[in-house]
Amino acid sequence: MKTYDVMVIGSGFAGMAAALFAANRGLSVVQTGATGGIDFSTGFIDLLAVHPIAEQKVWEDPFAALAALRRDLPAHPYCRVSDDEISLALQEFTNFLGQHGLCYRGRDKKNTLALTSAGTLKPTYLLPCTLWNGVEAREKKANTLIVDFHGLKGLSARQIAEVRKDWPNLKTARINFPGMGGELYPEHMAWSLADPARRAELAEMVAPLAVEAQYVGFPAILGMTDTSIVLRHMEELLGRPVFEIPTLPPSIAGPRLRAAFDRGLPGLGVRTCTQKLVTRAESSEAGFHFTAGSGSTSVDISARSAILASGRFFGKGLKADRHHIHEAIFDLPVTQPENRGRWHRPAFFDPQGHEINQAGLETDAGLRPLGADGKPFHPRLHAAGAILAHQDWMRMKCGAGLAIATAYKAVASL
Amino acid sequence: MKYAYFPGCKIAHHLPAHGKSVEAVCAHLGLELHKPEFSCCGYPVRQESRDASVYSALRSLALCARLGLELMTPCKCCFGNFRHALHQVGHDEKLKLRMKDLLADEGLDFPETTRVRHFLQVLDDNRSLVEDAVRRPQKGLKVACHYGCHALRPENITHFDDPFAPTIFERLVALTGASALPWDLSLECCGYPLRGRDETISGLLAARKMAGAKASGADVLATACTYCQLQFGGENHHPDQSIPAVLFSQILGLALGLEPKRLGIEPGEAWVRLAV
Amino acid sequence: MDFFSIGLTLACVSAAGGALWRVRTWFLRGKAFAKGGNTGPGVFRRFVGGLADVILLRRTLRDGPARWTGHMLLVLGFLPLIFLHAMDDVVTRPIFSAYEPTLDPWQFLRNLFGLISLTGLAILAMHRITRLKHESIAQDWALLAVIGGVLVSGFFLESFKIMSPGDFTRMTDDYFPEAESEELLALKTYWARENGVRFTIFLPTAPEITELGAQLHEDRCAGCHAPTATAFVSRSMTALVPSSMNIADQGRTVLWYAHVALAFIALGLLPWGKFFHPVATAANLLVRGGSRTSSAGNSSFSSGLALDACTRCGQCSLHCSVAPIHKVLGNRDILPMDKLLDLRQHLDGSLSPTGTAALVEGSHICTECLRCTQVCSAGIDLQDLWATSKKVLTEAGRAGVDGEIRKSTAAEWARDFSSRNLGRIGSTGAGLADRAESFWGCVQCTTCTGVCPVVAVSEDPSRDLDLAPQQIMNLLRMGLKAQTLGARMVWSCTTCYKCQEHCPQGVPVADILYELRQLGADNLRKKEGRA
Amino acid sequence: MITVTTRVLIIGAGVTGAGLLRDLALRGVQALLIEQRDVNSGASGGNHGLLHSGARYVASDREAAVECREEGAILRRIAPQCIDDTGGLFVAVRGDDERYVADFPSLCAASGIPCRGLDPGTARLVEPALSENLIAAFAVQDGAVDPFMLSLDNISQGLGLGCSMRRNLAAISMDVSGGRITRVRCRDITTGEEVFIEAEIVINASGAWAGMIAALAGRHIDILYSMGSLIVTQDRITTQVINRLRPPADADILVPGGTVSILGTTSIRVSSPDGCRPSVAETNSIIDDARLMLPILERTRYIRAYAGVRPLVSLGPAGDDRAVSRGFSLIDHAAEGVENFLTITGGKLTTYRLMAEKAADMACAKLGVSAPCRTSTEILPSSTLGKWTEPGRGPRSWVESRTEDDIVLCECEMVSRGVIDSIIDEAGAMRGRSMLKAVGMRSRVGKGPCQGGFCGPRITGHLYDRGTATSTQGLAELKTFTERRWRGFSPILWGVPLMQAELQEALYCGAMDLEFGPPPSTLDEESEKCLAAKEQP
Repeated sequence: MKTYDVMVIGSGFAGMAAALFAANRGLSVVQTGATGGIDFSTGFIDLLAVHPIAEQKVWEDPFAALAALRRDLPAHPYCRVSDDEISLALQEFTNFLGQHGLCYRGRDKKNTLALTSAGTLKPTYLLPCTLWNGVEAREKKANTLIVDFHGLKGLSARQIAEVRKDWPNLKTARINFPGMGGELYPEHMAWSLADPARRAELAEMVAPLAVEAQYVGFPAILGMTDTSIVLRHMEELLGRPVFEIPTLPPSIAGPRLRAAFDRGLPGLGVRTCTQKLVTRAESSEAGFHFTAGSGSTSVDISARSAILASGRFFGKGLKADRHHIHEAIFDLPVTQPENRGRWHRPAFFDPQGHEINQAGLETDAGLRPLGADGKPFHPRLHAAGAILAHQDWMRMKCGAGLAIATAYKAVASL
Repeated sequence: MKYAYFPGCKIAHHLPAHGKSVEAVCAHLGLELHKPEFSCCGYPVRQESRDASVYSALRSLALCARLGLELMTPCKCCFGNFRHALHQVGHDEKLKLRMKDLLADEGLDFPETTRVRHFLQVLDDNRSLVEDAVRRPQKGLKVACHYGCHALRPENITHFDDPFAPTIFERLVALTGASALPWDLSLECCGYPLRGRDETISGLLAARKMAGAKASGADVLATACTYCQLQFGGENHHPDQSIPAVLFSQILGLALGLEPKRLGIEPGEAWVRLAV
Repeated sequence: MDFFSIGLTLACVSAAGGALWRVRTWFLRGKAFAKGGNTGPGVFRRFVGGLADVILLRRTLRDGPARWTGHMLLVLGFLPLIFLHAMDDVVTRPIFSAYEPTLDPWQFLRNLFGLISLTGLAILAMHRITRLKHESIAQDWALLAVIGGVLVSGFFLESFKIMSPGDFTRMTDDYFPEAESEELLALKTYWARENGVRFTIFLPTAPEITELGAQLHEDRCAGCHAPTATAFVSRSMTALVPSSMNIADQGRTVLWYAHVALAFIALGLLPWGKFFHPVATAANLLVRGGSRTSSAGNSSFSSGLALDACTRCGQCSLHCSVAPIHKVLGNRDILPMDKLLDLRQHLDGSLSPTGTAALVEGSHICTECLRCTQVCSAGIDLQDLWATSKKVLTEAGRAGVDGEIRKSTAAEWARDFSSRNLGRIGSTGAGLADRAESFWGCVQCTTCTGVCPVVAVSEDPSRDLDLAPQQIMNLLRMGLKAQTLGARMVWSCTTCYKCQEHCPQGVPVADILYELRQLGADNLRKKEGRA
Repeated sequence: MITVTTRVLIIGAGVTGAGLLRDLALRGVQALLIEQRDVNSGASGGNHGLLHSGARYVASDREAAVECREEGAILRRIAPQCIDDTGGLFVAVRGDDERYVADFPSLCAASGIPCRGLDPGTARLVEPALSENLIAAFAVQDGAVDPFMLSLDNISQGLGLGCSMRRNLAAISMDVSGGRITRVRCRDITTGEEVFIEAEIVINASGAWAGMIAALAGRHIDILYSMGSLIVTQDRITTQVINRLRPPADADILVPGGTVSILGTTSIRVSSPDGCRPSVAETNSIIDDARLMLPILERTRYIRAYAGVRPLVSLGPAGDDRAVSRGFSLIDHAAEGVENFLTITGGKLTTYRLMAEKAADMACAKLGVSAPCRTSTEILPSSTLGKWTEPGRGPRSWVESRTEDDIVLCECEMVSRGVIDSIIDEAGAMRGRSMLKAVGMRSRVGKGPCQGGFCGPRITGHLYDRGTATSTQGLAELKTFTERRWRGFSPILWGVPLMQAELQEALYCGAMDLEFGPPPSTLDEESEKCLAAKEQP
């Protein structure tokens, strides 16, 4: 049986990034993971925007925020990675995505406020290029038309216009999506726009409504794997800049990311075992032996080292029974509130965030998770991403950035 | 290597070329095929009756077990249903008992260990054999691979390849010297299962895939499943909106230097000019 | 009009009328398939091929030697019997002026051919009993019985004739009226000893009387009577009748009626059911011209003929690819031999609704694997019959389970199924759709619908598909199974398993949809009275 | 300042207040029902929805047992639309008090309550979820009742007969002079608008808040607040009501409610009826206990928890709250010097009609109205107000009679846009300003596994599309709605619900940054807390 250099457990941002970085470094990589991680992504690559969360202090410069965070929260996983490593990691990651049709854009050392499906503004570091014109339009408060569709439940243009009263030149229109009726689903709409004729039909419906608009915004449905082509074509057809607004997840952003990785990683020699969860793990001096999947179709995998990027509860890296939180694969000790009564706060929107969201794995400086004895569990087991303790990616706005950066660091520490 | 060859019902009348080409390729590669008289794999009746479908599959597997051979089929639907049947009896003791009774009626033992392989897996298992046997690499032929749902998904039952990023087909196409182009819809359904049930949707599914394959710039759409080929082949698609659908066994056969006639390729098939 | 004339007339009328009617149905039934004629090239080759199939029974030979031998013996024995014996007045006598049925070689040949026929028949009967018992119906046995009856009654008739003193007396009255009583006694003595006639009177054994009897026989009888010993079967069979029993005369009469009646029955039944197969099958073999494959678009006449050509040899059913499905579902119309019978009835409009439902199911379960066509000893292009009848049934609104479901809306089915106990698929107490655990993992993300290619290509999913996959899962979670069973989404699922593969929470969406279809099929079967 | 006059003012739109409105309306007495929050906001909405056969009380309170039996029969006759006549089982498991088990049949017989013994094997055949350790089982005539539909149908008939109702209207003070309440000052808690109500009779039917309302008139009622928490499972675990055959205790009843089951309850003394919410500790103790009877409760998926505060009128030294009578109290404050003021409180959902009848009898006597009570004979018409609270109605109507172009907004419970529009249109003036919450109250929205996570934003979008929500107020409403659901959601977060909650937070905070922006609507519940009490002198 082949022994791989690295087994990457997980296929969310951290897992995908770890597989990518490891493969780029010439290592033989095998990856397991389920859907549910990256598939629910908004597509934003947050780095860090809020710290301290209790004060809800929002930073424009993520690196300044990182500095403050490293000062205030020495256990935060970001303290294990340097600014340079973060930048290199993001660059390598977005380069790869760019090669596979997903272009990213942001401002140097500055967070950008991006429009969400709720009409709120979310500070993020890098965002899909298809959204960029929207950032500009909003910043300029330009005459803009946002189009939404009958039957698409994930986005209300009118809601955005109502919430964004600070953007008075925002107009909205609801139209029928060409060739489809009833309930619409973003992925289907996106696929259908692979057909240039369909785009022309769409543009024809929008053009008369957009006479006064300088920009036209659509829900994120402009293409699946060919977004830049579709966007450019729509701009040509409409004669003005066009942008997308993310819809309520699960949106098209997740499938786009997955498609890019599904296409790109095997090309780098990564052996992927998607939808196979690790059901057994043994470690020894020499490395690891895993069983993925169960029953007659399980596969045995040997690897010298492993990166645990299995995510949190939804990613199934952590599991919770009525009393405790467990790490799903190695049963590593999980830092957690003392009892379930402390997991969540009485108010959902409590600015403190919920304690359970900071539960996770403790690691050493090389992101090696610690065992029960407080020492690294295994010399070549590293952890990356949301499974790490002392971070609340949702409240700090650091999800993808933290995942990519820690994956980078974990691979570098192999 | 010896296999019990399970052609599936559709080959004999509806797609003899598939049987011809698979048998020719196997013969050429020295893969011996035994041909006991199998029954239906149970896939077509799976819509109607679970027991009938599972029993149908197990009966053929029991025949393989008696021969002590692995089963090899060139059809993804047959493959998928065999795997499904085994999965079902593996997870339902009562069903297994019922099946054992029915098999015993025909003097057959329950096929505890019979392995089911698809033609592509068999080729992949014998890569070096194939590699050494290629005489006329199909350089210049651009292929869009169509995976076929029932082998690919659900992976935890079929265990064919990664269900999201499979590579087996592209790897094998590469062996023939042709180039496999990436395209978006390679894992999507051909729509055949809805033939005779919902012709509109069946047609739309096939047309969408064909359009995608054509847009990818490929010369041919390669299939490795009788049903998929039936759906894409023939005169189902307007030449302006489609590319020829070709059986992978025929592409491989040409690469091995076999005569088109032996592979069931009709003299009029234009794509052959692109090949060779 | 005596018994014989009436019987013969009736039999001939039945045979001729029936045959005409049968041939007429070839045209009429064929028309139900309404297709253009198709006589390909190579007429001569086809003729030769067809003739070879008919004469040499080449197709039958492929199933193994037993049936072929049986058929060959029966045909080789029975045809001469018909021509040389049954039709001696119109065939044998005009050709051979010296013909007398009691002379050799005729007497010997009759026995020989009879024996050959009977051997063939026995082989066929054994074959049916050992291999086809379950597939056989009444007319299969009837044909064997009638032919066997004709042959056996013939032998017995001859055997009783040999023993009959009445016949002897009738002959001497007619051909030796001047005989002295002593002469008559001598002749009796001779016939009793040499030819097996059983007299009840005492017969002397003195050599001079025997001598006289032999002399008289030579002068008066031998011209028309060969020794009965050459009727080697019938003569031997006299041993079956104990000499103490004095029934030869009565038995001879009874057997004459029996034999003639059975022969007339056989003749009269000739165009009916399986009795016609020697004609229809032969005709079909000629029309098929030796082909073993199927050619779509046979002429309507050949389709009609093909429907009639079945010999019910059972080969198709024994080799049928979906026989295991028949074993589980129990519907005989899944197997070709019975399906053909019901198809004929259906085309004649005489099939019951339940029978039609069974035929429809059988028709749609057929996988068109060609095997029945390849093994058919009657050379029937079954493949084409199945394909065409499936199409015809579908066009007539009988498109199987799927078609029945599509006849009513999801709402109508919801109302219909709500009032029924739908039952469950699966033997662990509950099917996937019934198990609450199946849906525990669902987090309402709608990924299953998002990846569904059927929803994707549907113009208006809520109109055309009724429910999206995740909506079906939610209905089942709430225990509303009846509301899902008629939904187009369930029936237009293309079974690509993307939903199930993409579900982040392991909900077996596609398996559940499969289960719902199985459950729908099950309930329709119940509804059609075929549980 | 608006002044409204009415013959009878009923304070509190729980099931008793709703029953009173109907009762008075049927007698031809014009009445106004006011409610500080929304229908069934108190114990009427925070209970099992159990239609008691009475068997539960045979040992402790025979009078209550008989009342339950009689009222159960009446409700089955007059309001079948609100009742799922499931039947019930009383079951004991190994370790339970066998003397109690042995006495049970004769106690039932003494109260005239039909009860049939089953052997444990048969009981497990009927209800496979029951424990293998079953030692005894008795079948009784328990049922399930939809308290929301019941209240809304009562109100609907009252409104149809000329009575009226205001939601979000809290009584904040009362003018008492000459031994009479002359007027009641009320405030619309969503708009702040004040309303004076002049009534001949004021009936305090405010349940757990009865003491506070009485205090507005300077009267004192000694009320104990007993909070009971319940948890809702995702599936209907049993077809029948399952009671633990033992002296009443925590976690001993499982009631099927349409497509789900409701497990409870606890009994915790609290100091105020406001701000009650179920806790993690209670959920744990409920499951720890009830799983002995139904082992699947350890593994099954839960939807949410909720709590209600039972008003227990103190009749002496109280030990266990359950020892305090669950029978109701009707107090004529005339004895204390306020002529036109009645309080009706305590009691059970099953006996709500009887409570209303007794209170209405007393009010009518004071008003000199001689019309007899007709509520036990008149059929309760099924209204459209309550129909969408019925589990399974949404999906059934979607399959059987949806209109073209309609779409599903709440996936879990299949509530369509058309249904939501009809609810909004019907809610009319009753709705106050928090439309999302009003929709939630009148339908299954937010009650499924996602607990509003997906349907909340979708319906919010639709409210914006309709123009019902403007500026950031829709987001504030969404946050209010979310917080309201969170109360019940947060105690059951482990296993899959925890994943669901994580997904919700990823959506709300990770993707939409909703922790920023407008705070949960200040015009709603959190601020209502003890409004009445605060205004006390």
